[in-house]
Amino acid sequence: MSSSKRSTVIVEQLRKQQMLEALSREKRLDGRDFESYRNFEIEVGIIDKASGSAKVKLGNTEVIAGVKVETGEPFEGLENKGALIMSAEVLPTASPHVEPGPPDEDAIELSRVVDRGIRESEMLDLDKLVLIPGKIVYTVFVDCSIINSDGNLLDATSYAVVAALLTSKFPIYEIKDEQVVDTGKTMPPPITTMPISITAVRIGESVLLDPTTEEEACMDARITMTTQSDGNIVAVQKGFTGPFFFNQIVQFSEIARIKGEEMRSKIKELN
Amino acid sequence: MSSSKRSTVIVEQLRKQQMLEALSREKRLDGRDFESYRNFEIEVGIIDKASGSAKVKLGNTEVIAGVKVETGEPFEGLENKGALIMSAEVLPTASPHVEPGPPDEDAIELSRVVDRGIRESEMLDLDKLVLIPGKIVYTVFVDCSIINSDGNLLDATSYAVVAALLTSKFPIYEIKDEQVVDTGKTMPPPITTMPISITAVRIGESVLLDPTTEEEACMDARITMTTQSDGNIVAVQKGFTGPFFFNQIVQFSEIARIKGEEMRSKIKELN
Amino acid sequence: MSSSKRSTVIVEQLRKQQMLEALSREKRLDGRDFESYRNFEIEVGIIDKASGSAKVKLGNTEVIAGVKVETGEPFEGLENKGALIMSAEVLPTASPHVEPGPPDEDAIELSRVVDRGIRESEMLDLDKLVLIPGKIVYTVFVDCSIINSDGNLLDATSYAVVAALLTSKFPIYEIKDEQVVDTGKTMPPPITTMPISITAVRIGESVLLDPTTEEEACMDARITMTTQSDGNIVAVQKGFTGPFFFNQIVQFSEIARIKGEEMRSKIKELN
Amino acid sequence: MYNLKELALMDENGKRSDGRGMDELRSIKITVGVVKNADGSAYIEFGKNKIIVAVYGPREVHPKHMALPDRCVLRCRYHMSPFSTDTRKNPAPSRREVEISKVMRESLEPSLILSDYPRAVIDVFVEVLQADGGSRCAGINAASVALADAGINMRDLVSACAAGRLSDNIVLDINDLEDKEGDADMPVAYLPNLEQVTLLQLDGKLTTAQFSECLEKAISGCKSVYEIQKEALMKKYFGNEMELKEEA
Amino acid sequence: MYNLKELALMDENGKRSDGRGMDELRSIKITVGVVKNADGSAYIEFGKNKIIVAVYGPREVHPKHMALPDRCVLRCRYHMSPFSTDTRKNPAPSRREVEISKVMRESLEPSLILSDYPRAVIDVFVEVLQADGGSRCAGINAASVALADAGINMRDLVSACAAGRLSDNIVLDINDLEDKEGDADMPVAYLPNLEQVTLLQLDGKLTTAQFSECLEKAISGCKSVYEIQKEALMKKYFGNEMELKEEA
Amino acid sequence: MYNLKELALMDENGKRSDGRGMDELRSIKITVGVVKNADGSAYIEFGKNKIIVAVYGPREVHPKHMALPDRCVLRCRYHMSPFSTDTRKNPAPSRREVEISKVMRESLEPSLILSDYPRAVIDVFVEVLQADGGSRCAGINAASVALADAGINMRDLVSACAAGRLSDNIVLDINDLEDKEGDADMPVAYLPNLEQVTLLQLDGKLTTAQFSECLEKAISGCKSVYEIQKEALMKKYFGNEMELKEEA
Repeated sequence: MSSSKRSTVIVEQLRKQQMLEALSREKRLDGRDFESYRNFEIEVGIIDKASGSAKVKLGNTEVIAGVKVETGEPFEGLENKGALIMSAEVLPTASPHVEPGPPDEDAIELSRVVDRGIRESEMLDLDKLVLIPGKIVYTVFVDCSIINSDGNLLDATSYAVVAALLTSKFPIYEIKDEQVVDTGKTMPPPITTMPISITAVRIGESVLLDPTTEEEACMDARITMTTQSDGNIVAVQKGFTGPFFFNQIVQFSEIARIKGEEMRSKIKELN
Repeated sequence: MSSSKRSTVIVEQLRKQQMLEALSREKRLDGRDFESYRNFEIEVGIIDKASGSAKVKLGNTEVIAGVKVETGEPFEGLENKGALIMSAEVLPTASPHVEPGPPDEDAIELSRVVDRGIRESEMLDLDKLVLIPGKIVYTVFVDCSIINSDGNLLDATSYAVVAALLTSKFPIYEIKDEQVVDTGKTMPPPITTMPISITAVRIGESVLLDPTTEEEACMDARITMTTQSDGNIVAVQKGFTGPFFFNQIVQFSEIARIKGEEMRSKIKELN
Repeated sequence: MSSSKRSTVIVEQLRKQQMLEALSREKRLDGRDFESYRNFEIEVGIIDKASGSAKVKLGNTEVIAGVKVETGEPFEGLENKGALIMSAEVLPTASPHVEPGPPDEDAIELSRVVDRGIRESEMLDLDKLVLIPGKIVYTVFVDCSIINSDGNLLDATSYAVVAALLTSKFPIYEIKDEQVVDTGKTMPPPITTMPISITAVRIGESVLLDPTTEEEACMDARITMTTQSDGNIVAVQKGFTGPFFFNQIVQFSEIARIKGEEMRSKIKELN
Repeated sequence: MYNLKELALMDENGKRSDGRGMDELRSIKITVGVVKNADGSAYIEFGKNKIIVAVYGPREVHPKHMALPDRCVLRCRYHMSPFSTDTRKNPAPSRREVEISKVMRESLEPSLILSDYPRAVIDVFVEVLQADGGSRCAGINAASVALADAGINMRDLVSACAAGRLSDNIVLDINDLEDKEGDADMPVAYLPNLEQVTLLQLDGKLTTAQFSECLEKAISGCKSVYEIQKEALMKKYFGNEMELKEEA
Repeated sequence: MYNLKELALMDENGKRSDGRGMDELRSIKITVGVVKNADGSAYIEFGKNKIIVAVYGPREVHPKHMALPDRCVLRCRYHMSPFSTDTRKNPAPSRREVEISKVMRESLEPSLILSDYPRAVIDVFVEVLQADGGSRCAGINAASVALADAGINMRDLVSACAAGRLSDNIVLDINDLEDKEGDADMPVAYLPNLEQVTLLQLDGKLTTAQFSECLEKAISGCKSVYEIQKEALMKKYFGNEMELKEEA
Repeated sequence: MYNLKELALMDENGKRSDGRGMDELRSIKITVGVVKNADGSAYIEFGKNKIIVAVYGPREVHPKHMALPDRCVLRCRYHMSPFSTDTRKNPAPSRREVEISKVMRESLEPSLILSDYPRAVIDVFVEVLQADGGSRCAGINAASVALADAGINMRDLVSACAAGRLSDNIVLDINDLEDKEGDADMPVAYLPNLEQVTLLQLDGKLTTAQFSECLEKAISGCKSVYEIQKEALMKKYFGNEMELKEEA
């Protein structure tokens, strides 16, 4: 086993060298320039049984998000807000390297970073999702399934969640005799803004947006920044084991704002 | 390890060949004919702390079922029915091959198939086990422990469950001031019918009832059919990796009905 | 691996032989006599967010206990008593041999034996920790973290728990309109006695108090006895795989009472 | 949830609640090769079921001691997405999912020539994006096509379809409502060329006569499904040629 | 559940709630060789305790790195059936079961010559079908007999019995009610020939004098249990001879 | 719990709720070498945070197949004691703890020369005894010192500190209350000599201008923390010499 691992190390080094050479000529292996996203498709309303749903294809990465709305108790310390619960599973369909089982640290980070963008931007006005203050609130589940994985799961998942929420129809619940009643009617969810994440990786000195799996395999570090409709930054996450210089981060914050606005328009159009 | 596994393969093939030769002479290794069950004993009321209990010995297979009756909330979607919860554990006592731990897929299939026979036959009239409709119902736990395993766990477990339920004394609960009160009195459970499962395996062209472990090790496919007192079929489960022909299944359905009636009488007698 | 394991066996045998020789000269490797405890420090109130806390150093063994007081439902069968819940985790910081994860059987035994001393002595008068009989009671969590492990975790943990409880300030809860209200005031906990555990190991014919890790590695058997302030024995646990003679146990019970009184005074002083 | 009395599972003209006749399948759509990274894959819409299946393998087994010297190990995972059901499903595998994974695997295995891949493993991952009645049959249909797409050596395709009973009628392809309110549901999987049954389950009540009628009907349904499976595979592998012929 | 005030744990004549005297054991019945597949087994009824023990081994250890080069690994699992207790027990192992498994293993180990089986493992599976006070002692008694039945080399049998305190009386063999309402419960396991204590636990309050009285009483109980264990083994292994002698 | 209206997160004089100025760190105390058995360790008090870190390694990896041929594996576990928070924390690791363990590991890794220890593992165990705002930064600071104490080859120390926004003010080192009631919290870890950012997260709202101001301020905080880390290490390793010098 040891010899096969050592040869893997050599292969990895060769691959990275090749990647660095290509990047030094300002070229990505798939021909994109550094600040381009891959082809991008969104389909909404694909799961009739969900209150909202969306499938996003970002290159070969494919993610489905589904929104379910129920009622329940509020979270401790957030007694007068609806409850938002987000999860993500990288399905074993997504690549030969995924084992079925409970989410690993990558999947947990993924769902928590996407969650942070939604929550900190207050995209969903949770104050409006209370039935009996302190006792019964709307519980909004947003679950994401990564079907195929070819890099940048974070942005793909984030866009799927945003699109699914934007196009949701929430059931209208009422309280009768202290009991929850589903009126059978629906309402649009209380949306206030549209958070959009932009992710880049650093490979050597180059910073590339929307990395593929191949690029992620060579990355030194990753950074994700989420902006809301007014351009304000609402969430940031540096990932992976390499560092960034201060200037790289500040430059990226400008790019994330501009590119975020671009993606925001595209997603609005697609809906 | 590889060589020992390969030799295991050869041993398995020899064993199967031997079995096929015996069966071609219409003989089973323990001398039974194809449609005979092994010796069969039932003892009921063996666990005083349970509302009902039974120990079944089917050849060397030995199973205990215990019934516990408590109160609780009804299941979602079944608000006006008592709750029936069945589990089976193949104890590590049962064979050298059982690891202690949560039930594996075989044990889960076992309990679900037995459950299906009870549930679909409506043996227990769950409509009569409601205390406050939609809120508080009788919860009937039926737990099975396989003590020794020598094939056909499914029928042995199924008979143990039927015998334990038939001979149960359910506590009588009442509602006083919206609280559950145990009256200390008991009642017979609301029994409507007596579901009996019959299991066969196919080895080559032969279809044998009530297989031993030795026979199961050679089987191509398994089938279990449960009939209720009026002869109607209420549950079927094909198991293992081999197929059946249409005719084999239809012939077996006739056998299962007749043999089921025979076993039903025996169990009635034993009680 | 097999050869390295065999050499480990030889090393172990040599170490034990060395230990036995030393003990035959009535000497412990760290110079103590058989009935001496190591140096002993207690610091209380180290966790402001806890209702009570203590750090105990017993030689190089270091344990922190924290007390949290909340409200909740009483335990089944103990409807008119406050709920006491104890846990212990041997942190992976504690030694190179601890794996992070749920408590193993040693940690479970540890917390259960410490719990038994507190519970059986009725140190905490749980009858006084009831808010609405049968419905709402004080829930007292006592959680212990073993930071560094150098033998006799049991006594160190037990002393930490006793010191943390003794110096706790419990929040005063009141019931208003059937709701629990935290008055913001605190009270001393209802303490009735002070259980002190004394632990010995037998190595060959020698019985040593307060063993180090080195001594535990050579032990044949372990015994722990907990006495309360009036000298009565409230809990005993023999541990490990070797036996004791009747006389050894009876002699130890006398030592545990006397030594327990000594340690009790020390802990009282330290507080 | 439903009031049985107000429901007509079948009207006086033999039309079922969703407008189908007694022997009519729900609409079925199969697409092959939908998961880029997988060795084989398929997507099926079967009534309101929406299921994606990916096949990985034959590949090395981990841990190695699970490998078999004389044949390939087949593994199958049937899993429901949290948003696939009416009330949100907990993503942890339920006992039901464990059982269905097992019977699906057993229903697929007879179709595969596993002795061609000793010491290897084939993984079949079945993800139910939306669940309707008959999701296990729909999943088997997609899985068999995905296995073919992965180029695994096969004896036959596996085609699956349920039949069941609504009062006195034996009907084909039970939907969700009929599963809950009807009288029997019998999912069947079948090797259409070898004429063998590889999945057979039954919930509900049937006389022995109804039982064989029901089984027969389910098998006829499997045969219809088989045509759709073949078409889907043809479309992927000979799609261009077919279009050329049509043009010619 | 119980109202202490109305209970007489012991009446004026020294009779206990179940009619026993202070030094009286509950009725004990041991049957050897009850689990066909096991290498050794025993069934014990000890008061209302009903416990089955199966022993597998000495056998190969899996995973192999757990094997010890100089002796056999002993493993023990104490487990309660869901129907064994007054309210249904969750089948997942509780912390109590983990602790009891550990002390049972430690109480059995001194009786076994584990160095005779290097690199192997012996598994002792203790299943409590019905639980009464003293189930760990009852389990140890059956386990030791099952180990003998499995032909494991032993230094001695292990015999176990509890003693305890009801007000001012030290009594033998605490039952369920006495465990819950009494003042102390001390389970003890003992090697009757080697005269060594291999299990000792105490819940409750005792003076040091009561402690040694209680320990002494428990040991005397162990000795009585030992006779019953021997008899059960004799019955299995020399049953026919014994009957022949009786006939002769 | 808190009534925002009644709280003055910052008063008219620019003083924060705990009396600090906008650019002021909470009090920080680091002690090196506090866990006897560990290869390296440190204890930090950072505001009300009380955190202990132990480092074990470089040592052999188990299971062996996790070893890397060209470098050392770094593992990190961030864990909160049950008594560390306002309401008792369940001891099982939460999703939050899993994420923080990951970003802590990633923030420490660039400081270590892992290629010096091929096939080995280094374990960093971070135990939060009491949690205040900024526990991940405090944990990183202690962990880096503990790694140095363990003698691991390093490129630089890692120093961590958060900055954040309270209304219009960008302030240094957010405490618990400010985290909950403030407008943004940005934890940062920094290699002070290599001038590289190894941890960067943000919860809350910032304009891009505020973002770079906030990052700059956090980095300045990291530099102040760095001095305290160096001092703590000096004190352990040259403590006597320093004292001698002071005496001299």
